[in-house]
Amino acid sequence: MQDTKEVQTEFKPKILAFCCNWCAYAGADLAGVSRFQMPTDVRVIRVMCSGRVPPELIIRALANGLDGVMILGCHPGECHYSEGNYLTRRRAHVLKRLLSYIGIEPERFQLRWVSAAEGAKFSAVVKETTDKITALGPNRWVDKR
Amino acid sequence: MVDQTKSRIIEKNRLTELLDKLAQDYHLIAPVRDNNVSFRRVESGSEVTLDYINTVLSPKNAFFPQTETLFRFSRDDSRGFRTEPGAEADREQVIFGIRPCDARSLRLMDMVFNGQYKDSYYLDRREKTTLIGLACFDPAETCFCPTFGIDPASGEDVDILLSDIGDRYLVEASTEKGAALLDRFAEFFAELRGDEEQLREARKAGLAGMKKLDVSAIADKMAPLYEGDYWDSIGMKCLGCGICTYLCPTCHCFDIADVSLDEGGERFRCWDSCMFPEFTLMASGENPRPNRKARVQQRFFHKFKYFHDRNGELACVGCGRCLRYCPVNIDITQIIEDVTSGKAGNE
Amino acid sequence: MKATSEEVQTSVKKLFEDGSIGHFIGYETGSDSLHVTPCFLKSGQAASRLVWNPLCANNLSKYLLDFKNVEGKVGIMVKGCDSRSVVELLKENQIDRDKVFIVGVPCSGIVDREKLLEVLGISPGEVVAVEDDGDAFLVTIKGGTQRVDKEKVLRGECLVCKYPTPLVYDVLLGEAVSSLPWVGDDYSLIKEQEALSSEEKALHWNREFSQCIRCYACRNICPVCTCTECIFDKKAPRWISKANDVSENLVYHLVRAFHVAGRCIDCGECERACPMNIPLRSLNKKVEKDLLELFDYTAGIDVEQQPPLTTYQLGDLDEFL
Amino acid sequence: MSENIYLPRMATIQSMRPETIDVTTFRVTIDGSDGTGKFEYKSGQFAEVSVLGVGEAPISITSSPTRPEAIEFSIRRVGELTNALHELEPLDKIGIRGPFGNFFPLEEMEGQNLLIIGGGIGLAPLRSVILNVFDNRAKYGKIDIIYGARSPQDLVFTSEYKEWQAVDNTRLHLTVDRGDEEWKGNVGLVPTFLREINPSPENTISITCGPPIMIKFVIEALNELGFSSEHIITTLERRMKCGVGKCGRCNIGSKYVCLDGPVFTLKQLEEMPSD
Amino acid sequence: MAAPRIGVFICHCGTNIGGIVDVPQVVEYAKSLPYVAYAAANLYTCSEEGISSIKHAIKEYDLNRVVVASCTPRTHQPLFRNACADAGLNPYLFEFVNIREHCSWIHMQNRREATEKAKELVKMGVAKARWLDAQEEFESDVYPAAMVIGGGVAGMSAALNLANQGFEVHLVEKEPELGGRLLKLNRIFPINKDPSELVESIVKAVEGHSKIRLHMPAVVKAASGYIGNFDISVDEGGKEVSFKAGVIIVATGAQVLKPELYRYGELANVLTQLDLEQRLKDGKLGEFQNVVMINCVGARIPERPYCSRLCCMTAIKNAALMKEINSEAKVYVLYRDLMTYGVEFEEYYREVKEAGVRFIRYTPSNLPQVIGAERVESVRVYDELMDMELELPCDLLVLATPLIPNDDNEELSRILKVPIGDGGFFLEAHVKLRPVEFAMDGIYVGGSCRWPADIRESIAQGYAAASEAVIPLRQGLVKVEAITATVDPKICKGCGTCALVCPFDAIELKESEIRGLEGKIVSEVNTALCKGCGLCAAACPNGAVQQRGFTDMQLLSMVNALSGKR
Repeated sequence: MQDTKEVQTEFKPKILAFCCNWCAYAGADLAGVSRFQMPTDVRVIRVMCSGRVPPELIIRALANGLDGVMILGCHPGECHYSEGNYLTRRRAHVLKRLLSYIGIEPERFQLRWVSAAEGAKFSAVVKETTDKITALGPNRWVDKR
Repeated sequence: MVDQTKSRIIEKNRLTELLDKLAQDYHLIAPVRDNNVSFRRVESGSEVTLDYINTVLSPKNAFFPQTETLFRFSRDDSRGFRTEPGAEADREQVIFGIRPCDARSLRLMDMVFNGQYKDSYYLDRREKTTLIGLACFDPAETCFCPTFGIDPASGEDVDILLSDIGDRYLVEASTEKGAALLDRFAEFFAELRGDEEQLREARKAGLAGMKKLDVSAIADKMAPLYEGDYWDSIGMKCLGCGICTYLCPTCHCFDIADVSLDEGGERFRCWDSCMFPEFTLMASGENPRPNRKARVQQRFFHKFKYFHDRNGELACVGCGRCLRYCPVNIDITQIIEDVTSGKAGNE
Repeated sequence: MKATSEEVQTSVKKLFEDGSIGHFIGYETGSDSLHVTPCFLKSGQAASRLVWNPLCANNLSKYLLDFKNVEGKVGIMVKGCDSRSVVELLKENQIDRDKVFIVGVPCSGIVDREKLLEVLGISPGEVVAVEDDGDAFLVTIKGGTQRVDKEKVLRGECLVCKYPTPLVYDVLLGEAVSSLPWVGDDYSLIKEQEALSSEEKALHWNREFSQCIRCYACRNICPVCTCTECIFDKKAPRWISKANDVSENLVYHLVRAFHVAGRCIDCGECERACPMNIPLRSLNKKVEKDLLELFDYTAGIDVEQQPPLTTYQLGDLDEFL
Repeated sequence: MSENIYLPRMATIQSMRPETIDVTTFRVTIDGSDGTGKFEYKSGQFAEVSVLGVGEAPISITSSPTRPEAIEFSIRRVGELTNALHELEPLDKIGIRGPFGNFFPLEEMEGQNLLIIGGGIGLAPLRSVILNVFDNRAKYGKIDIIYGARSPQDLVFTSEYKEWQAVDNTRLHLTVDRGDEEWKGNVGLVPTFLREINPSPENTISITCGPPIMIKFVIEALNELGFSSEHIITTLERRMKCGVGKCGRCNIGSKYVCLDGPVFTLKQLEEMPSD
Repeated sequence: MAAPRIGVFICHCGTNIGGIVDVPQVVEYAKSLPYVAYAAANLYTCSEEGISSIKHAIKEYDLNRVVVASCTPRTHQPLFRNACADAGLNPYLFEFVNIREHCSWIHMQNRREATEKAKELVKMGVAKARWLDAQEEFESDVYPAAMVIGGGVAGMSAALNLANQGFEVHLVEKEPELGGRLLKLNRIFPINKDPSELVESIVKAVEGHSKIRLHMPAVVKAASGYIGNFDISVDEGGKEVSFKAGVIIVATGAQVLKPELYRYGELANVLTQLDLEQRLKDGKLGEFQNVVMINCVGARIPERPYCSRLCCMTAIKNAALMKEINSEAKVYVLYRDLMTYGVEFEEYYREVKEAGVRFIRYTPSNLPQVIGAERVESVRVYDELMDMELELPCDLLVLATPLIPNDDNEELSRILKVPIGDGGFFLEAHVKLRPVEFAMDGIYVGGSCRWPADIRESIAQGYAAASEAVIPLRQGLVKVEAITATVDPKICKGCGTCALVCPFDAIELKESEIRGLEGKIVSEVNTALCKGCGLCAAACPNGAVQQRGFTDMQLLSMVNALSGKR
């Protein structure tokens, strides 16, 4: 456990975003093309579908000490593989509640829908999440090994 | 017999104070009640509980921690590494409240960690530790330490033994180290009043019915059981979890693994269990102990034969933890009886 | 009427005799009068060893996995909760219904040994027998019999049990029990936890997880943990370090809770097995509660029901923030 | 604190010679010019080789103490650590602990004929013996080396065969389970080949190493040929971690393979449980 | 497999990246990463010079993995993969890191942090690259024939289109006659023509086409396989007929709802619009004076919330016809909302209104009421616009009811493994991007089985489906996705979770035939059906199922790299 108070002023979170190749990743590209400026704290991992992200990976990321994890997928009804995001949605709800149950704030794990056309939304999500997690301070569950 | 010269008493109401003091000067490890009673590092006497029969985990953690750094390394600019050993035990430690059975187990562990190759981590901690034992007068149903020649009221394997004799503890030092500690904290101890011996004997009445099995020939009787189907039903029942081995004060198996970070890392060891399939699984995929039966068999053979063959002692102190906490109630005393009575061979 | 040990013995004997089964998994008296232990029979001769009493906590269904390749049918004794894990095993093709003969026993609660000893203020050796007597247990101790209210000494899962009678069986011994009078709000303890602040929750679970010694008893005893090779034992990729520290233990327990999500039937075996008394059911109950609230799903009820995380509805909750 | 038995010495990979598609011979020198660089071992011993950050594994030493310029390990990729080793390059650093375990009783074998039987990567520890006795050629009688692998591509140390065959009173018999168009040698399993060669047990000590199944049938064949169990020597493989008899996993009965082995006579093995 | 030797190429992209990110610093950093054998910067990696520098370095430094850190894989991945392939490296040993769109362009004000982020992204890319495996892109032959299910106007249009392009077509129609719903219509809007002209010409063309094989009356009983290779079996008049097809077009149409409202089926002078057309067509309508039509009967209600779109126009068309037959007749159309989309339809509506048809708006909370005992005598309606209740004399009540899914849609969906949406109509892969395809490759959809469509739309969709379907037929080969799922049968426990989540039914539980595992029930991936979404890999509890190119190992390595672990 880390004392969150001490380091708050200097704190820059490290946030991971799994982006679906067909929507959010393209949305992030569009945000880039549009030169929307945003905080530098989010790192993107491209997956073919938001449904590829297993809960183990999110739990591992948080236990590794990352301050937040996002899954960004296609809006309901728009999954390239028809239903991946619906399964993601179910899994994410259960996981989010479980994480929150052991004291990982809900803000630290988010599922958001960002289409290929929503560069502005991508940028807004990045900003909003960064702000929220910065306000929360560092992840309490920090791995040392 | 109480040795008048090396013995003292401490009033019960002064014990917390003594512990506070000990905690200032030493790493004090003592039983603490949380979800369970276990030995833990304590900062003050008030954290300590003495209301327990035996802890869930034995104090082996204090000498052989579940996870322990063997060395750290850092990467240098080229392809090299710099290594530095893991931390030495940084301070003298006192284990307070250790039971005679657990104290005996350390003697058995010493046989493993000493020898041709000396395990400096274990031995260093051992050397820097003073054991303050607590005599057992109210054993649990699962206790059978007399089987292994352990007197639950004796201080044979500790530096100092405390015996609860009502309003006070009888405090006996059985080693130089123990005597030195008594001297150092002399202010807490008083001279004997004279009735201590009598009071202690009265308390020993509770030990009368303790289970004591005859294990004098067990190692020999184990040998023919290597083949045969005695272990089938035990292996069947066993879930292959690590409870019995992790809670056992004499089990010492460990694994070694690395942590790798950008800047360097460490090699650590951690408890491992012969009940786990991976324990003997080779990289090639072969496993000399491929099933639960083989693993159960190894555990009991190790305790009652292999360890004996190597070290002349049985690797069990009769603490009863494996029996008490086994979720499927595999009963080590029953196995001893089956083996020694010859029943095991005839099934 | 509750089934008796004698009834179990007679009926198992008969099953062996008429060739219905070639093996039987049941309970026999364990190391003392407060313990039972799993018992494996190959013939009816030893059926007299079998017992059925309020100490029969073990969920034996996991042992069915060890009998996949034996000749003939395997008979097994199941309580209500155990039958639900049988349903889960069937659902995931882990056992063949045609090779299993299920002897169901309605159950009106299993004794929590530690609670019983504490309530009576006695040591285990003093107990001679424990019998079911409606809303209480009759505890025979040396020198007399005591009646103890069930609510004081039941196992946690029995206090919230909704399925006391097996849901799947070939034969049912004793009368079905439709509901247990003491069962109220299943999730009151979970709700208390949920109401805590993140900081309090983290503190609480940090303390709990730091106690874990990773003996894997909770996993190994879990009737729905059936993987050929568990991801925690895998080396590549290595999901979890063997080093025992809080964050690794966190990964272990959360992933485990997630892996049994929608499959856990709250038999309580994980918590019973845990030597460190970590409140593991709390995690599983939390997931169970969410699956019920979000997707109206209860595990272990119906073999045909699709697991909740393998399906979806267009109208599932979509709000995340 | 006394010496840390778990702390490896750093060593440098001088070269890596591919033997087969998955076996490489690593030539290694121990770092340090102040005399710590010395590494004294005997044929049959093993070392704990580590890649820092990945782990450690027991590897038999394949070089001979008679050639002290470098230590050699022939390593097959089978697991995490051996994979990591294969991904290193010359001049990379590895860790070495040891040498550990017992060794072949070369002194006792003096004056005798030697029958060396290897299968697959099992030739690695035997090569240490082979080079050792070559360097002390006068002390031993006739040397027969029988070596087999699954296919011609799986034979190790092929570049040295010519040299071996040129040694006095020495014969190298090669066999493969499956030949190919270019293979002119024997095709067949090692135990069968051994029976065909039909070596005399007289004044001969046999040492063998290879896959467990091969060892089993080789021992059967040697028994048939009249070798006594004191004269059949083999080396065993077990999962090991510490290498120093503490971690508890490599025991067969009351023997620890890392301390009391890995070299055992058949007689010793017969006294152990069939674990 | 040789030890990983990773080459890392960091792109300046002119000043796009280089102007913000300190590229030389990132290059130096890349060199320090594990398994990186070479790292360099390019001004433009995608330029000819950049590409040749990659090829050159692969050979010169014996690289077996390549990481390019530049722009987005969505545009440039094929280019760099080809460069690898040209240099003899499997193209799947390439990993893309996006430091332009995801870094330099969005952090223009913060060069230091942008550089740090670029380093971390490169580190993650390298961590993944270390675990990349070569993949093969399988190709499979396409059998040059199509099956079209449904002999209505959509199906016939599709069949003709494909046949005219020279492909064999099996047209499967469940009725004994081609033409579908069109056969029952009297006139078609907005041109007021008898549809039989149109139908006859199409039917004639279909029946006479040498490339079209008619199966009639016939229903599909079974279909297995995947794009290029479907094995189909149909029940043709009680006889089983089997054939192969490379593609399938579903154009099974829809049916008209027969309502249980307004005493339909009870009173003789209550008809549906379709009944009316049938009578007009057969000349059996008889005399009428007061016609009331009610729209949205059984549509846009809770159990059937959708608008069928065609019924308004049908009502308007038939109202006009009533007026045409009997100019004295009073014709009322009671509607909720009018769906007269498009210029022509709006115009048509206006004309009909001018011709004297009266349109009265009602609300669902206040439905029209039928008055009369033996027959309808009048209809009482609350006119919402005039805020008054009217009683309209009526000797003919005509109900406009929606198109509803065919009863056998579910059966067909099961056989073809294609999805059905909420209302019971077939569900296309993507409403905008892939409107006439199913998510499953090689199966296409058009006409009213997908959603109520009028004749023009049906024909257009039939053609659209055919033009999608002809692509694989023409190519003769289909590339099977390389990023597919794999199963390790040793650790698979056969629980079937992966099969349950697979949207493409690409996973089946089967008895293993692998040596040592014979008879074990394990999951098996049909690579031809797998689309590489990875849902199965995420659902598998113990990692027995993996997704090529996105394995647990690769993803976890990226997460660990970001966390400072190696």
